[in-house]
Parts: sequence; structure tokens; C-alpha cells
Amino acid sequence: MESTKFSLLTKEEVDRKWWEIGDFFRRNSLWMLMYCTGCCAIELPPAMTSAYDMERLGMGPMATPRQADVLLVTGYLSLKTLRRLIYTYEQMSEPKYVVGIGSCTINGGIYHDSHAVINQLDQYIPVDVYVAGCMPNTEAVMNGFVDLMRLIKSKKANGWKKYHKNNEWYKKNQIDSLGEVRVKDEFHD
Amino acid sequence: MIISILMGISVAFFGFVLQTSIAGVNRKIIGRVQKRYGPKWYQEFLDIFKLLSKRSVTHGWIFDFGVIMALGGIIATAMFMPITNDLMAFPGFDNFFIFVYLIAVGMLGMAMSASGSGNPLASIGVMRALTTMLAYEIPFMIIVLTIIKLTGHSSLSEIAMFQQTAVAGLEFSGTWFMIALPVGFAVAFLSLMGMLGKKPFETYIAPAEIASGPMVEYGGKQLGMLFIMHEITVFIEVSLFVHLFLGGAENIWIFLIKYFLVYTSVNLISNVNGRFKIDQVVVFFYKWPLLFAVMQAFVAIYLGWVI
Amino acid sequence: MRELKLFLGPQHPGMHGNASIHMFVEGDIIKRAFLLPGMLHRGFEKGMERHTWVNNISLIPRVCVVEPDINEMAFAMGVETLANITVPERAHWIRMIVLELARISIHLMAYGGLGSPTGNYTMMYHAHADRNSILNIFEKITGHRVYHQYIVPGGVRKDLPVGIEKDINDFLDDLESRYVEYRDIGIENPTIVPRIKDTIVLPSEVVWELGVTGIGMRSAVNKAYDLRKVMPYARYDQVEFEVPVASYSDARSRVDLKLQELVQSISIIRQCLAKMPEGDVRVPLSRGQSMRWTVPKGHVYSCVESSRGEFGYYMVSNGGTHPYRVGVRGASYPQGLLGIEKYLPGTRIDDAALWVDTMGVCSPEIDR
Amino acid sequence: MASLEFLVIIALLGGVLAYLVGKLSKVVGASLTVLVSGFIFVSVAYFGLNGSLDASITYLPFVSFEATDLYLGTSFGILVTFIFFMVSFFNPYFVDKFKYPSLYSMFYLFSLAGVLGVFFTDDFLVLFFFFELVVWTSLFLIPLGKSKKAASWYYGFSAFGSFSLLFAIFVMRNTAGSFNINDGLSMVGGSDQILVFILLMVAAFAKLGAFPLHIWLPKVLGNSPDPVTSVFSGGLEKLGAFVAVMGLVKLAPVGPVIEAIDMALGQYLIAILGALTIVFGTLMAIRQDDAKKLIAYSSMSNGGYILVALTLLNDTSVSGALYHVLIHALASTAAFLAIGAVNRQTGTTKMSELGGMIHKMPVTYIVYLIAIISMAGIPPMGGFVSKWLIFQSVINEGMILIAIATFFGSIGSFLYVFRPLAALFLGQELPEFRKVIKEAPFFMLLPMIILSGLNIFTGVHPSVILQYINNVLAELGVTELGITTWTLSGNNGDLYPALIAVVFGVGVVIAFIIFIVLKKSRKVDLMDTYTAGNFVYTEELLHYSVDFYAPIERLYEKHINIMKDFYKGIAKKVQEFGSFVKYFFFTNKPEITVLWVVIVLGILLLWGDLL
Amino acid sequence: MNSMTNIKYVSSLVENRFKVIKKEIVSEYQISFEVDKDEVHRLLTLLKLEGWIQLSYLSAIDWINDNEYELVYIVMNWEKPVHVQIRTRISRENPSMDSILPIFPGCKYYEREVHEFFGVKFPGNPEYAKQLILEGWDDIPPLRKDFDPRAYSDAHFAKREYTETFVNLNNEKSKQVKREKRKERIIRVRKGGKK
Repeated sequence: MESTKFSLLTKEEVDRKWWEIGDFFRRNSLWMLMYCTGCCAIELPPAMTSAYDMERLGMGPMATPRQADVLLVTGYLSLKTLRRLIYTYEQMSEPKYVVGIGSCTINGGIYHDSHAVINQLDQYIPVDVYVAGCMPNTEAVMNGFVDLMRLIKSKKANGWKKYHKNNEWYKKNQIDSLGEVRVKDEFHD
Repeated sequence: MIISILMGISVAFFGFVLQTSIAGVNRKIIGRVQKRYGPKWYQEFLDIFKLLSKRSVTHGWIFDFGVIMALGGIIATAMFMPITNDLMAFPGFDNFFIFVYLIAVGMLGMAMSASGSGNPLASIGVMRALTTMLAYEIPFMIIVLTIIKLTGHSSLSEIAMFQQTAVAGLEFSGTWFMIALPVGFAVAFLSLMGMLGKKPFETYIAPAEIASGPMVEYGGKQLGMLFIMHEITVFIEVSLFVHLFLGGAENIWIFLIKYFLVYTSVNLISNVNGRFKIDQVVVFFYKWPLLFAVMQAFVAIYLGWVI
Repeated sequence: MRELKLFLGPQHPGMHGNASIHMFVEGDIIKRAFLLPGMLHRGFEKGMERHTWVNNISLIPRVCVVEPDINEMAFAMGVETLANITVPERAHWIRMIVLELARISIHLMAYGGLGSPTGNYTMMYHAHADRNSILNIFEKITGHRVYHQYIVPGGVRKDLPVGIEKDINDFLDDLESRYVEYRDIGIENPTIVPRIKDTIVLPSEVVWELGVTGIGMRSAVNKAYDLRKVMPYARYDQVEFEVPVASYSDARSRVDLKLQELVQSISIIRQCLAKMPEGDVRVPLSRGQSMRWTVPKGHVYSCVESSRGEFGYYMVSNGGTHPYRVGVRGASYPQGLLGIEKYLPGTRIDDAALWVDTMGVCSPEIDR
Repeated sequence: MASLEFLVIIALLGGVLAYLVGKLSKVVGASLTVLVSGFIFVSVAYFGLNGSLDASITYLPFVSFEATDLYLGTSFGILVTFIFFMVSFFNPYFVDKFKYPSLYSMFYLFSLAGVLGVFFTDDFLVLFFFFELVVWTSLFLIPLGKSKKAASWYYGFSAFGSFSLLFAIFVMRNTAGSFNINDGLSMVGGSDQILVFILLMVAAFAKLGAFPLHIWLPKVLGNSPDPVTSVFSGGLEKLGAFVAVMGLVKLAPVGPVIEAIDMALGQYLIAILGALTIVFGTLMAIRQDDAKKLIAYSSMSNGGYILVALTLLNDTSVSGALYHVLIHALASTAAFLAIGAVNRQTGTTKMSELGGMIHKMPVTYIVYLIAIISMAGIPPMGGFVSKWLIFQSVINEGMILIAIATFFGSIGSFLYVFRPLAALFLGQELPEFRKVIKEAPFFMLLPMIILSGLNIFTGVHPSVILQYINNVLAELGVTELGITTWTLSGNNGDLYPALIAVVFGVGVVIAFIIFIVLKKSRKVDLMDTYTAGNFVYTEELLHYSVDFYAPIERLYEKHINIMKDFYKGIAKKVQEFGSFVKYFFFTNKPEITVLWVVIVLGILLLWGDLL
Repeated sequence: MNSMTNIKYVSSLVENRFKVIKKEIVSEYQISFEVDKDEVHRLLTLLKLEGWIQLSYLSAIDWINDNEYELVYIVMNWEKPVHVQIRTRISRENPSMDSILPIFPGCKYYEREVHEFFGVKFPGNPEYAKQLILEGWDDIPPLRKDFDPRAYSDAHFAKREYTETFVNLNNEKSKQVKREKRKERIIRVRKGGKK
């Protein structure tokens, strides 16, 4: 007669529990990548430093993509940056999250008709949270991070899974806009 | 034997928990110095466990093996560490040289793994770490030589005992070496800052130059294990300092207080400093600290002038 | 000998902004280096041709993100010269206050930025905290923290809010009282001085070859070549200030000059607050229908003194509602491109980030 | 069977046989060296440890071997024959590259015979004879490698050492009346003693490659063929240590005693020179680009440790020195063999040309790793035990300046041993080696694995060997070291090497468990690495191996050539003197030359008579 | 005024020796000369000798209706503070202009940029053809007037398509209700309180 009270958890359930525990740690210690892709990066120093002190949320800047959890896309993305951004995003260790800051990441913003700036970031890499504004002030940026934490808690911040699942679609979009993602020219040999 | 080993493992675990909490508290203190609120005191735990929960990348077997060797070597070193006079895993074998050389296994493992990642910045970081080591160890070893020569013991607990109680017939016993050898203490404190990789001797991490040096390719569990290793290393080095200069500890509370004071003062001093270049580190240590260390050793050993 | 290739940027903690320095290294000495710009290119000059003169007001601050006000000033001056507009007296003084506040803000940011390559984060945190109070003041004056769109052709957008003098004065007093502390923790700090003294020297004879202006030039040639002095715009000829100079341009002397300029800016703002007359702050460009406002034919190069040097707009009007061509002379163009190529080789990899920081290489104005 | 004479004859005959066979087939001739040296090692080890070596002489003229008090000679003998045996496995793989392969085999075995003779004889003249045999045979082994000039450097310094040894022998002969070693060393006294001491030390320094007679060492070790290098570093250098033991320990302390440190002046000076050797070797090793030269300088530095330890003359120091001889022989041989294996597979030992060897040669890498851990004195390898013993005595004597040097050498060794590890084995896998390179053949790996095993064994359970060394200490008249089965007791503390090893194992197991329960990592390519977001396609641009320690090298690079310039200056003066002599003696007219020769000879003869 | 004497000085300096097509005094610190293409180098050399040692700006203007490019050189003298614009026109077909690298080494990157954005060739500058800002550009140089960035952008980059409905982040009804109420109130206020 099997006891129903102390039945063993199935493997999926165990995994899920571990995942939830991991999520607790992940959302309380979000390390962001120091990659200033555009002008909204100017609002990050106040957020990081004494004025708003991001560290009290457990966030901190990290030097390399391997160490970081969050990729901040701060503002407009020129083609040249997008190539490096995709490369950097692919180097990050999973689970990884992307926060798009500024209107330019959403729809191109003020540079919507420029020949060098892409219009919609989530065509190329999955974005978990957008922070609108040109430029969003520091409170908005901080609020975006808190939103990301909430999303992680409710297991909705799974852009990195989407990237695996729809990899071909993303790759196609990247190649459509960029030609080739990894350029090989005289400056990169 | 088994009990001793279990005891040693618990010492290492204690060291990890202690140092991680104190590091968190220190982050808060530093935050206040920098006019901000600072993280939660258990933030370091969150960081480490977060890293352990992530899915990392590997660059080949040496990349993983080096990390295992680094953490293993450091855990092994910590197992020898006495905490109070009685609380230690292997009484009589807590030899100073074991700490200095066994810690090097961990360093070597990390260096190997970092170089194995194939990133030049990691190799540069390792080069800088080793060079820094060459700089700070010599003055420190000279001071420790003086202490061992004066006490006649190279066992840490014996040295601590020597400082705690004044025994008739034993010269210089009963005073902390912090007071007995003030110049030596100052030199050793500088060396401790070098050992802990605090500014201005933080050259081998140097995010703005070499993007965090040896750690450049780590992420996920490897980085988490290196963080654990780093915390235990700090534990070993600071407790080494407590035992050598601050007279060890009779009970665990005194140990905690002394430990906290040493680590916090190192942190506070380091936080208003910049970062030297690597050759400046070497020149710095080989100029005044080495000279003072030799002077202190000479005065203490041959002239017997000890306060 | 085999060379090693190291990169500073775009994704690197030592790089300010989104550009990449490629360094070919032997040991730790840089043998060759070049800047790979263009990661912030957004077709700016093309974009301005596609907007009307008035629309462009919202576009121009975005050329250089760290110091938007000089863009507005240069653009406004250019348009005023082309269209022959006389700016009300009070607007000149308000413009000076805003520009000097902006100068303080960027000097603080650059000074805090020195904390990153030299490793002193406390200094960085303090400097950024003070910069944030300037941003708060800006928010009160203009309604925005960073992109103000405040200086417009014909004056400033609106008058100063009531009671802002007190805020500004409080902030200036606070900053002045802590000036000594700033020096002590930064350029007088015995652990930082060896890093920045005698490193990445810019010889005075090559300044003209590069075309470097601003602090980089003044620290090398020992002459007060400041556009505010030699061709004063706004009312800089009516305030008293000194232009700090030096004859030996290493990293330390450049940062030193920045701090000294900060003191001068404080005094300029105080004088402005004292001398500022009452009156209008803006002349209307056109009666209604500002989108159809046209500017007479002409070419003008209007330039202002930014924190990094001469910042200029070359504007061509063919008499239409849109600018025919707008060219931007980024102040850090020479030191960013030619300077890195010519004067980084021979220095060490530790110093590359210091060049970027102390010479004030600002990638958005190089890329545009 | 156990006759030493028999073994020497076997080595010599084996050499001749190897030469003849080598004419027919190179590889077979070289393989013969494995058999012969293996046979000699097994015999020496078996009978030497039993104390049943036969010293009687039947065939060889003039030669005599020691009958009693054999421990010192036997320990050195076993060690060096073992090294010869281990290295001989490499010979078959390397003979193809030599110009005279059969000669190589012959000289290899001849020098083995010489080594045997040196360690087991009791007669100074025989010692000198065998010493010269070693010098001359090894002299012909060196130029088979890259540089012929190295051989001339080697010859110059060896001749200097040999002649001072000969001089010392004659001085001792004068006082003792016979050529017997023990008589000679014990009976010499007064100013003669100082002279003998100096001369013996010159011989030892020249052979050990200690400062200031070190110039030849890196040249020879860096340029000779790889097996020869290993033999030099592991075996032939130890002749110097043997002579140093004679001079420093067997000879009574020399010179007035310095009160403060309770040490004779002569010993102290040697200790200072030893300390300089350590520092100089370390600094030079840091800046080498050739891996072999780097290990060569590390050999020099370790020779300094042996000298320093021998001068202190107490139980920990002498046992530490003797143990260090063993450890260093094992470790540096293993390191040289590993680098030799790399050299054979790639054709270069320059660190700036290699990279990423670990992916193709993992076993070689592990061997090298264990060797350098031992060399750097990190537990649980043997180097830690010997360095611990040496530090114990250095601290106990309170010699601050010497201590600085020893600490510097010990920390500095981390720096230089790591460099080949990083530049040669680790880092980016260079494309030119990616396809061609394979792991070394089994018979090359075998000696390396055996040596690694011994490296670990000496670190885990040193008591067995230290027990034997205690016998040597007794023979030398030094107090014996306190040993139990598992622990050693020094002057100010005990050491439990096996415990360290066990605890280290426990630590690694814990770390491994942590590693294995966590999520599995994703394997990525080596080139998929952090480049600040830029794209790189050339492996070489990301492999940091040139000027590895550039910042620290820059601090002393102006001062490195002092000794070299000094010797160059001397050589120049000698040359000038030679041309001066030539000007007078060897003019175009032969009559004048003859006249001069006659006059000089006459003066010399007369002078000899008058004396 | 002092600055006006500077303007006069440079004006007489240039006009006496060169054939100036068009002179324009822009402001008290700025003067502009339009000269022939062949005279630019000599004029710049003269100005450099006279103290206009800093090259402030170099760029081009696309006069598509005249089928010409106009090159602009702006030089600065700090002792006699006057910006001198020198403008010259070159043909739009196969545009080429000798580099001024020997006179002003600082022009190296400006010329690279002009080549990249307008397609003007600068023989004499060894690196003018290397790409600087753009990467893998496959269209006509973007600052030419006949280049339409919007068309390029539409062809290459996906645009966000907005739908009527929007997704509520947390699916919380209360917030949506509140938001609708607020909207209604705003409309009511605008209409002056009438329903």
C-alpha cells in the first residue's frame, strides 16, 4: 500500500522546484553587462552609483558576457553594434535576460528612418522587458529592472528559451538585415 | 582520522559561511562610505548560489579540472586552519608553510584553468597575479620568519598560544606580535592587502584594463566555485593574520571580532585607493616594506629589541 | 615576434561609450592601435537634412549624449547667424548658466570616469552623485534630465523657474566646499598619482598636427586658447574668468585642468546669477507655422567651447525649410581617431583607458 | 654479479657494442642503451640497498672502489643510474636526428660508466679520471644538438672545475700522503684546508652551474639534444652536488666562526653565493623564451638551494639538501622529458611558437604539471618536503638575507614554471599544430609516468627515503633527522606529508562533487572567447606567450648581462694575451719560435729545480 | 574692432594672391572664400604659413542640381581668431580631389569619412578608401542627396506593426478597469463635464 502523503516527487516536479529556488537567487542577483550600446547608457551611471544605488537590488555591473545575466540594450542600435550585440548575447551563459531601454529599441524612436539604425530589437534577439522613453529617466530604468524581477518570479522572462526555440527565425532576421552577423574584414582578422 | 577530516571539512564550511557573511556586511559598509545604501548583507550568498544555478560554458577539460583543483586545494588548506586554541582539525600539524604552499595549489589550479580558456586577458591576469604574489610574499615571509624564530614554533596555534600567555622563561611571550613587532605588523598588513587583492594591489583583476583578468571567461558554476574558493582563501589569509599577529583566539567570539576588525579595516583602507600598475606593485613592495621587514627581523632576532 | 591583439571596447569596462580600440600588443606594450568607430552611427547628418529647422531642435542634443547643451548652443548660434536673429539679453545669461552647469557636470563625470581606469570607485561614486544633483537642477530648469532642448534659436525655451537660484547656489557651495576633498581622493592620492603622472604624454609640438583642441591642447601649449576667450559668444566677454593652462600634458595635468575649469565655471555661474538682467528670453522665429519657417541662403560654421574642445556645426541653407547640409565637427574627432593611432603605440595596455578618459574621447560625436 | 668493476666494464663494453650495432641499425643501437642502463640501474639499486656491492678489482688497472661507508656514494649512484635508465627510453626516438647516432649511444654509456666510477671510488685520482671521462663523453654529446658553441662553453668551465679539482687533489696528497678520499679530506688542515675548500667549491660550482660559474648551464641545457639535457639536469649536475658534499660537509668547517649566526665564514660565503645562485637563476628563468633554457635556469636555482642547505650543517638542512638532490633530479628530468616529447612532436621548444599542446598531448601535460608542482615546492609533491626541511633550518639559523633569497626563489619558481604551462600547453590551439600533432609514443610516456609516480610518492611518503638519508647523515657525521613512519620533525614543527595528501584528496573530492551535481556546461570552441565583442579569426592573435612577464622583466633587464659581460671581458683579455704571446712566439720565422720555446722551457725547468 | 581687422587682414591676404570666386563675411570671426579647385592647396599652404595652423573641419556638400560637390575646408588661427572657410566645387562625375595630407596631417580621417559618405576620392591619402564608420555598406554613399534612407530602412529593417489591442502585463483586471475609468474621466473633463 503506497502512502499518498509521502509520495516521491516526479523528476519534472523536482526540476521545477529547483528551478524555482534558482529563480529566487537569479532575480535577487542580477548582474548586468557593461555594454553601453547607445545614449540611454548615460542614465545608467546615476542608477549604478550613489544617487539610485542599483546594488541594493542586488544588481551590479559585470565586465564580461560570461559573467553577466542581463544584457542592457541602451538605446539605438546601429548595424555595427547589432552584430557585436548578437555575438555578445550568444556568449552569455543561460539563463539570460535582455532589457531594451529607450524608444529606439522598440520602434526605432527618433531614428526610425535612418539608414544605419534598426527599428525593432526583438526581431533579432528576444527582449524580456522594454523601458520606453527618450530617454527614460533613472526611475523608469530602475522600474524596468524591478519589472524584470517580477517576470522572473512569474516565470515569464524566458526570452532565452525563445531564442533556442525560434533560432532559425531569429537567424533569418539577422541575416536579412545585416547580411552576415560575423563580419570578416581588414579590421577583424 | 575520519572525525578529524570531518572536523576539517566543517572548519572549511565555517570559513566559507563566515567570510561570505562578513564580505556582505563589508559591502554594506563600503556602500555607506560611498554615500549609498548598499546591498543586503546576504547578497554574496545570493550571488554565489545564483552563479551555481546557471548553465555555463566550458573550454575543454582543463578549464573544469583547474577549477576543481583550485577549490579542492583551497578547501584542503582551510581544513588545517585552527579557529581557536582548541578548535582545529589536525592539532600539531597546522604548520605555517602548509598554508603558504597549499594555498598555491589553489592558485595554480585557477591559473591553469584561466589560461586554458584561451583568452589572452586571462593569461595577462594570471601573469599579474603571480607577479603580485612575488612582490607581497617576500616581506611577509621575512616577518613570519621573525615570529617563528622568536617563538620557536611554526605551528599557528602554538604561535597564538605564545602570544596569549606570558610564560616565565620564555622571552617576549604574552604580547601580541602586533604590539611586539609594530613595524613588522605594518609591513604584514600591507602584504595582507596584497594577498587579498585589495586596492591598490588589485592589479590582476583590473576590470578597466583587462576586464577582470583571470575571471574573464568564467560564468555559471565555474565562476561560482571560484567565488567559493575566493571566500575561503580570504578566510585563510585573514585568519592566518589573526593567529600570527593578533594572538589567535581563546574562544570563537574573540575570533569573530578580530576577524571582522582585520577584514573591515583592510576594506576601508583599500576603498579610497587607486590601483597600481603591476611593476609599481613590485617596486612598492621591494622598496620600503622589504627594507622595514629586514630591519624588523634584524632588530628582533639579533638585537632582541622587542616591545 | 608575434603580436597579441587586445581590444578595448565596445563591450569593455574601460571604454567610455561604444567604440572599439584595437591594440596590437607585445608583452604589455602597445605596438599598433586604431580606433574602430561607427558603432553609434545613426546617419545623423542625413537625418537633419530630412527635418525642418525647428524640428531639428529635438534632434541636435542627441549628437553627443554626455554634453547635449553645447549642441543646442552651436546650432542655435548658427541659425541665428544665418537668419540674423538678435537674441534677448537675458537669454544669453541663461544660456551661459546652463552651459556652465553642463560643463561642471561633464567634468565631474570625466573625473569620476577616472575612477574606473585607476580603480578608485569611491571617487567615481561621489562624482556621479554630485553630477546627479546637476541633473536634478536641469530637470527643474528645463523639464528634462539629459536632453534638455532648452537653448533654441532665438533664445531659450522658457525663463528660469522661481527659486532656482537658491538650488544652484546651494549646489555650488556644496561642490566648492568639497573641492579639496575631490582633489585629495583623486589626483593628489598617492596611489593614483603614479598611475596618471607621466603617462600618455601629449607633446606640445604635435597638438597642431592632430588638431586637438580644448583641454588637451591647453595643457600642452600653455596658452589660453579657449573659444570663450578668443571669440566670445553669448556674454562670455562680460564675465571674468581665467582659462587654466599647463605646459606639460600628461594624464594628471589634464585632469588637474578639468578640476580648475570646474572652479572657473562655478565662478562664472555666480557672476551670471548676479549680473543677469530681467526681460524676455526668446524672440519668436516666425509668426505661427514654424514648420514652414525658412532660413536665408548661406554657409556658416558655428562653434562653441565644449569640455573636450572646439565643437562646431557647419550648416548650409539653400533658403528652404530644411537645412541643406549640416556637418558636425566632433570635438574629440582628432584625439579619438588620429590620436589613438599615433600616440597610443608605445604606451602600455594599462594606459589605453586613461587616454580615452582624460582626452575625453566621446564616440557618439565621432560616429554621428 | 654485484661487482662494481663488472658494471663499469659492462657499461664500457655495452658502449662499444652499441656503437657497432648502431652502425647497422640506429634504433637497435639506441635500444641497447636502454638494456644496459637498465641492467646497471637494477644491479646498483638492488645490491646497493642491500649493502652487498662488491668493490673488488680484478681487471681494471689503477682503479679502486670503496668497500665500506657506501651510503653517500650509493645513494647518488642509484639516483643517477636511475636517471640514465629513464632517459635512455628516449634514445631510440631521438637518434634519427643526430649526425652520429652510433657514437651517441656509445658516449651515453661511457658517461654512465664514468658516473659509476665517480660515485663509488675511494681514490681521488680515480675519481678525477672518471670525472674527466664524464666531462669528455658528455662534451661530445652536446654538439649533436643545436649549438656547437655550447660545447666549448661547457668545456671551458668544466676544464676550470676539473683543474681546480686536480689542484685540490694534489694539495691533499701533499698533506695526507695518499690519494684516499676520506684520509685526504679529514687530514687536511690550516691554510691548506682553506685552499682545498676553495678549490673543491670551484669544482662543485662549475659542475653544478652555480653563480658565478653558471654561464655554461643554460647554454648546454638549452642547446643539447633533449635526452642529453635531461641527463645533464638530472644526473650529471649531481656530480657537482657530490663534490659540494665533500667540500662542505666532509671537510671540517672552514674559516673563523661568525658568532651571531653560529656559522663558519667559509660556509657563510658559500651560502651567500648559493643565495645569489637562487636569485639569479630565478630572475633569468623568468625571462627565457625557450622552455628548455627556462628549466635550465631553474636547475641552476635549485642547485643554489642544495648549496645553501649544505652549508648549514644540521640535521634538517643536510637531509633537506640530499632530499632536494633527489627531488630535483626527478622533477627536472620529468620536465625536460616532457618538453623533449613536445620537441620531438613539434620540432621546437620556443614558447612563442607553440600553444595549446594540451589538447593533443594530455599525458605529457599531466607529467609536466606534476613535475612543476614538485619543482615549485607545492604539496603534495616531493618538492614541498625538501623545501620545508630547508626552510626549517634557514629560519632556525635566523639568516635573514639567505632567507630572502630562498623565499624569493620559491615564490619566483611559481612564476617561471607556470610560463611553459601557459604558453606551451595551454592557451589557444595553434592551427599549424592542430592536425599533425599526436601524443608521444608509449615508450616515451613510460619513463615520464614512472617519474611522475615517484614525484608523488616522494611527497606523500618521504620517510622511506629519509630513513635511508639518515644513514648518509650518520656517515657524514651529522645528527640524524627525527622521523616516524609518517611524520617528520623539524626544528620548529612537525610535518605529516601523507595527511596533507589525504586532505588534499578530500578537498578535491568535495570540489568534484560540487562540480558534478551542478548543471552540465556547454562545450564551446576555444576561439569563442571574450574579445570585447569583436570578431577574431586568427588563433595566434589571442595567444599570450611572447614577453610573458614583460612588466617584471623590465625592472631588471638592464642588469642581466653583468656576469656574461664579465666573462666576455675575461675572454677578450685572454684573447689579447694570446695574440700578444703569438706576436712574440709564433712569428713568421720558425727559428725564433723554437728559440723562445727552448728559453721558456729552460726557465721552467730551472725554476722547478730551484723550488 | 580687433576681430574686424583680422577679417580684413585675411581678406586682403587671400584676395591679393588668389582668384576668389566668391567672398562672404559670415560673422565677425568668420570669413568664407570660394576658390578654384586647383588653388586650394596653395591657399591652404599660405594660410598655414600665416598662422592658420589648425584644420577644424573638412567636409563636402552635395549640390545635386548643379551636379557638383562642394568641398569645405575650415581652418583656424588662434592668435588672430578667425575661422576661414575655403570652398571649392568639383564635378559630381568621378569626383576626385588631391589630398591635403602633406599640409594638414589631421585631415586623414576627415577625408576617409568624406570618401565613405560621398564617394569623393582623395589621391595622396593612402588610406582614404578604407571603410571607417559603415561596415559592409552595399548601397550608394549615404550622404548623397539621391540616397533615400527611409527606403533603405524599409527594405532592410523590420518595422513594428501596431495592433489595436495591447497586452496587459500581469493580466490584472483591476488595473485595466482603473485605466479605462481614468480614460473616461479625461474625456469627460475635456468635453467640459458632459457625458
